[in-house]
Amino acid sequence: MTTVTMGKALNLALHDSLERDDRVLIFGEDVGKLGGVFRVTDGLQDEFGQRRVFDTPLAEATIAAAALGLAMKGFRPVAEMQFDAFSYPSFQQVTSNIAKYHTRTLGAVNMQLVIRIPYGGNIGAIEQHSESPETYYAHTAGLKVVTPATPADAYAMLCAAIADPDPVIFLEPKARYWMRQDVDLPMAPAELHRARVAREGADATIVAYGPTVQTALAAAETAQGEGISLEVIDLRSLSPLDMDTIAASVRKTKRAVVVHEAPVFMGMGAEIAARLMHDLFDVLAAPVERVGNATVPYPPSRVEKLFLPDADRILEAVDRTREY
Amino acid sequence: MTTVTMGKALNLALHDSLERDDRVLIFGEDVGKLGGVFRVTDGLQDEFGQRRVFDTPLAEATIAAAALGLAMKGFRPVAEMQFDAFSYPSFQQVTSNIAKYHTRTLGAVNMQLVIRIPYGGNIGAIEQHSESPETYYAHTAGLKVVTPATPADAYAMLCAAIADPDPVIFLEPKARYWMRQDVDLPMAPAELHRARVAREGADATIVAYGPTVQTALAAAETAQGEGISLEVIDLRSLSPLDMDTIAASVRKTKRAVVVHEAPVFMGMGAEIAARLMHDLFDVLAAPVERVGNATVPYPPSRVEKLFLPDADRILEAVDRTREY
Amino acid sequence: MADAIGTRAGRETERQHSLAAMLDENGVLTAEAERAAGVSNEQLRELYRMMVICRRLDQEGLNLQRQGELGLWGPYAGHEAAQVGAALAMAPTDWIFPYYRDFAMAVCRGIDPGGILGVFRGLAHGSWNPYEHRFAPFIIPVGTQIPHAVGFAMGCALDNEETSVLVGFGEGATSTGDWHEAMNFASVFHAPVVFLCENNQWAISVPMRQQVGGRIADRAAGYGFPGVRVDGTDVLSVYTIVREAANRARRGEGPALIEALSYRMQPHTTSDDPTRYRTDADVEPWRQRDPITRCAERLRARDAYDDDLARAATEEGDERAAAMRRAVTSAPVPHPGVVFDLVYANPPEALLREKAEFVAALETEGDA
Amino acid sequence: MADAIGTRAGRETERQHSLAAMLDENGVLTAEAERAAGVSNEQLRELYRMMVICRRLDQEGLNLQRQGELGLWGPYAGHEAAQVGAALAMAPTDWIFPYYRDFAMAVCRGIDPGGILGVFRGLAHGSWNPYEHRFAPFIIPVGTQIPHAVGFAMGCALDNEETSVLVGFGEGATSTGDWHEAMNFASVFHAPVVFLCENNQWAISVPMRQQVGGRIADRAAGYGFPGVRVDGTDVLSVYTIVREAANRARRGEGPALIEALSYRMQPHTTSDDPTRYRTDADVEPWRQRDPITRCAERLRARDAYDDDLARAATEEGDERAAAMRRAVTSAPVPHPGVVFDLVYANPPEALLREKAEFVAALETEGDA
Ligand SMILES: Cc1ncc(C[n+]2csc(CCOP(=O)(O)OP(=O)(O)O)c2C)c(N)n1
Ligand SMILES: Cc1ncc(C[n+]2csc(CCOP(=O)(O)OP(=O)(O)O)c2C)c(N)n1
Ligand SMILES: [Mg+2]
Ligand SMILES: [Mg+2]
Repeated sequence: MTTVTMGKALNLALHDSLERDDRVLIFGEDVGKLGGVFRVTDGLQDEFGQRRVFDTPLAEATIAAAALGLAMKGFRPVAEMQFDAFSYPSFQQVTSNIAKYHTRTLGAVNMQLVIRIPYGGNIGAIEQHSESPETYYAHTAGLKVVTPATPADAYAMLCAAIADPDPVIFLEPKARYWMRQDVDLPMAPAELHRARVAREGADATIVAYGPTVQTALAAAETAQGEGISLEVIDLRSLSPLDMDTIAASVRKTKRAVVVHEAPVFMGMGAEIAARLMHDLFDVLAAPVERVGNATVPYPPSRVEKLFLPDADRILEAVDRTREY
Repeated sequence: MTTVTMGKALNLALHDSLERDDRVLIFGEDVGKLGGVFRVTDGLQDEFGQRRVFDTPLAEATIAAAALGLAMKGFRPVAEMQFDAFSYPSFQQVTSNIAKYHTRTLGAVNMQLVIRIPYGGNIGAIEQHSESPETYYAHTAGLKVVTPATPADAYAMLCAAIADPDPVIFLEPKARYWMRQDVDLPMAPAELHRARVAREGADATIVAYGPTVQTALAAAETAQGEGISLEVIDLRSLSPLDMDTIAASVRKTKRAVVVHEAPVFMGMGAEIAARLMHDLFDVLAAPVERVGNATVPYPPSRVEKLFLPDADRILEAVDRTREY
Repeated sequence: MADAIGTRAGRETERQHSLAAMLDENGVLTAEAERAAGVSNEQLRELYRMMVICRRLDQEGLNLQRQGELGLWGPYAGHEAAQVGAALAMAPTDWIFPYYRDFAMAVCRGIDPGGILGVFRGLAHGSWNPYEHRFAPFIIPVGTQIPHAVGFAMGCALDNEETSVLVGFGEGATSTGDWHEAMNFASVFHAPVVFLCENNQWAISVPMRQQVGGRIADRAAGYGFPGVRVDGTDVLSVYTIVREAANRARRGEGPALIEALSYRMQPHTTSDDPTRYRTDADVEPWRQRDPITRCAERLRARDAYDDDLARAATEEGDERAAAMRRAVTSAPVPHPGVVFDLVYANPPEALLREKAEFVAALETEGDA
Repeated sequence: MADAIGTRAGRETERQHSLAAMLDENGVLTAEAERAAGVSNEQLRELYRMMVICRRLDQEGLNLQRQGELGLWGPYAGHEAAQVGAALAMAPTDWIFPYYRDFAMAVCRGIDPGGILGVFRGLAHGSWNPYEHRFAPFIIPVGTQIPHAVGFAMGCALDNEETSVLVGFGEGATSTGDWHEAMNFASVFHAPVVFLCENNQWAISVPMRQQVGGRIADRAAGYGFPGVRVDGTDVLSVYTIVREAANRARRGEGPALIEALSYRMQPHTTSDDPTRYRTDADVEPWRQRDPITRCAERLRARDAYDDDLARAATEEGDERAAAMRRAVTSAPVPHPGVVFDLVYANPPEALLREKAEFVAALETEGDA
């Protein structure tokens, strides 16, 4: 048992994957000597050399495209996009090629690659460093989109993503890089698309993922003090969604709140709410509530907290479902 | 009263806008001599000259970025992306700059520009020519996203989009370019974000937009023969949504089906269904149904019809809401 | 290649000249370079033969489209020398990353043309196994295959293979950001790539001068590797210069850019109407530079041309065209369920369920 | 400019030389070019003065960040000659499209530095009105401002204005697709753009040789316009060459690329730790080439330096730094409702309602 931060857990997952499989490569901007702006690749170039861990020119489209070419050559590239908004230059390569190459080659070529993207806000950053781009990727068929909420999952899911033969968009909740947890490493790779009941409860279900899981748990803790028992689901996988696990919870609690940092409009909450209200139309005691950003560009950092989901906003939404 | 196709209506809207406002510019790939691969810009370069209607190099990111720069200089650029999937190279420029420039300049600079994108399938095309990218744009705060379903709206909405001081993603349902309608031109510009009741009915509401409005109307016609009265809403605006108009209809019919070509997963239907079931939780007699593509890359054209919404699939969804 | 991918030890100035010096001011192989290259009469006859066959297949593609058997056809007439010359110049162990118009390259790589036409018939989004032919799929989003080739070539270098990678694209593609990023990556990682620009002077209706600032071949120098403009209607020149560029790359001497100047003799695709933007007089000079005629002249000059060669090639072209027609017109429409099967190597349960529902719904409709 | 935007009548070969010929092999203005340029002592003293002031403001930015008053600071020490030289070389009627590090340019354009710091304090995403200062906003996504400048310059040409447009970017930005697309557009449309690459040899931790294949200035030739590498630590050279490039552009002679070679003396930003990737010995040689010292030497050589100049500049720097500190530390946090107000010029009803609900909820919370 050791205590690791999420950043360190990701670092160890990369390390162990490099060690386990000599086809694994890591590249991106500043992942070499610097070890990444968040130090997630710290020490890896030193240990595995510049042929397996290397910096690239500043060109995200070609970082993604090179991952495609290297995957085709039988490598297992793990490419880093430095921040959420800086994955957008690769959008065409990801959407039109990476997501479609397996289809286009009638299954002959696997896109066994991972694109790691630190995402989300709440770190007091300047513009373009706090976006939540999951809708863009989740809506793109042919990708798998996952995001861990804990150090243990960060490790197990990243190992699983690297071992998976399909292209995985691996969203890392950057505000949680410093979150700590006691873990027994190495762990077995996770099942990639299985949601997790992060806390059991009876009165309502909070569906969260990535950075908002901890927020949801804090809200549940507060609620507990008020005699309200909240179940918290950590989605882990955004595409596909594990609707079975979510629905099982909501079948029990009859109330649900979906929480994310992305704007509510066309966010993951839309899909989850639509599915829940469709599939559990007669079960639900109240409409599914959604908590997320307003329909605005990510706000300046001095006011960001007012736009981000916090325990209060989550509990207000819970109240709305309970008082319905 | 003249009969025009949607393609011609768009052409006339561009023509009249060029004539009305000498700051309007039209550019993109093949919009000049060729008049666009769909002939939407036919004859405009001849009439208005190469300084106002011009071809660009093959570079969509910079087509969008040049539109930004020209808008800042006080022009009203109308840029064309040749096909849906070929708008993806401009994704960073649209998402990180065009959608955010007004904010970034504290309101000093207007992004009065239009990006025209022919979209949707059902034309027997090869890969990348049949995509429905509306989710990507609609989720991006700072843009306005609209799509006409008729020649009259095509004219009135494009004029309105060009006159609007904000960036408008103008999605043109390419399978409907050849659809005809009698119209009285010129018409007044439309109110950009107001949905339209395309057909009145009592038993269920079909919410459609762009290419699926005609399909929905055909379904309603068939249903009529079976004694079922369907109301059809033509959204026109995807961001923002005119929830008032949709909700007013569903309040009456108590049943709704949302129809689009994009995959159901994280499609516009998710947002609409989530909103309807939230806002009309006690009104709805059945869960909102969604009809759209499966969670697959757009299929090869010989099988595309099986994946596209057609009257049968819409009516089956209506049946599900009626038999619930 | 001790530390990083690729080395850039031997910088390129003199080697640049080794490619450039092979060509005269018209981009045609100099007599001296021709001698040094030692392309045999047999090889030149083979180039001729493949060009004749490929032209015939192009014609058949056009016919099939006009007869409604294909949704679309993108004719490559005018590109035969560039495509056949380049494809045959690459070693069988080399890889080719084509663009959508590189049909003749695919044929040279032994890919079944009837199968390819399935893509233009709308049966599937691809037809061949890239690993079998060392030939990547056709890519439609312009320019995006260029960095794929660079990534793949980086992998070849990492594996210490003596493999070079050819990537084909039009002059329109050089306007894309992806082209530039790929050129720069290739230089920085010293990747064994041959960039082949098939400059046919048109991107649909946009002529070269509205597309390209400066001269494409000149741009390579800015990336620190050689670039040449070759006469793209002379198959011997294309073949020889691409072979040399591929040899260089295979020897670890880094990338090169070859701009093969030719002309698009036909519409962009069957959906296009070139009368709107060019005249027959624009095209006419290029009819005089027909790649097949020019190759025949070269053969005659070597006394290596005979009517049998032409006759046999024509016959083989007819036969292959007929076989292609048979193959594509008799190809079954795949079951739509296949669309689901091809998305992932390891499909998630949710998609398997979606497929099951989709297929069940289809069958219900079929029954009804 | 009869027909299309821009003309490319006079092609550039001899004019290319007119820029290149101004510089010696080290990128320093030749004695002859210096004479021809006729930059007065007064002008050179003004360049000196602004560099001293801007360096002081940079230091204050760093201090403010360390004291927790700013979320982030991106120091530009080492860039003073490039930024001040370029900004003052542009006519007041010209436009500047900066990148995030071009703070000194903003100061030269008269923009309130305290206001700008609001961005780094997280108060807002911008601070000045671009039209007031002919100065576009700082852009964070690397390279994306480059085609904005080209689009704007196309507009200047369309309006038949005699305006040139400067765009600033780092050498890392030259790796982006946007850089290339913009270079090509500028050439094709003959746009009056001066591309200024502030090559500080690092993109965060990535050194130039892992970033750039070839030489940046050399790339301009491939687009058919002039490119030069200037000594980016010599403000007189930068000023003179940028002024000439801007004059050319304003005269309708098209774009030019200027690579100003200098060095990033400080961390990339205050979040960076350069000890992980470079040593003090790497930086040392560039301390010897300090832009301010070099300018002082030039002034001395002209007998135009005096201690009063330095003293007055230092004092003014201190005053402006203090004012900047006061301004930013006393700036109020804007009401969050403003976030909604800035999204659109013509906000749709749906957003107005959302704002009303948001504000109401805030007030309820405030009450509770
Ligand atoms: C990114 C992108 N934008 C636009 C298109 C539409 N399009 C298809 S081919 C073409 C012209 C390409 O010209 P070029 O690269 O010269 O190749 P050619 O077709 O002439 O062989 C265009 C604009 C596309 N396929 N991809
Ligand atoms: C598209 C994009 N990718 C990545 C980043 C993160 N990033 C910010 S600055 C920078 C390095 C830029 O280097 P350069 O262009 O040389 O400018 P410098 O910072 O050295 O002045 C990087 C990678 C970004 N801002 N935008
Ligand atoms: Mg071409
Ligand atoms: Mg730099």
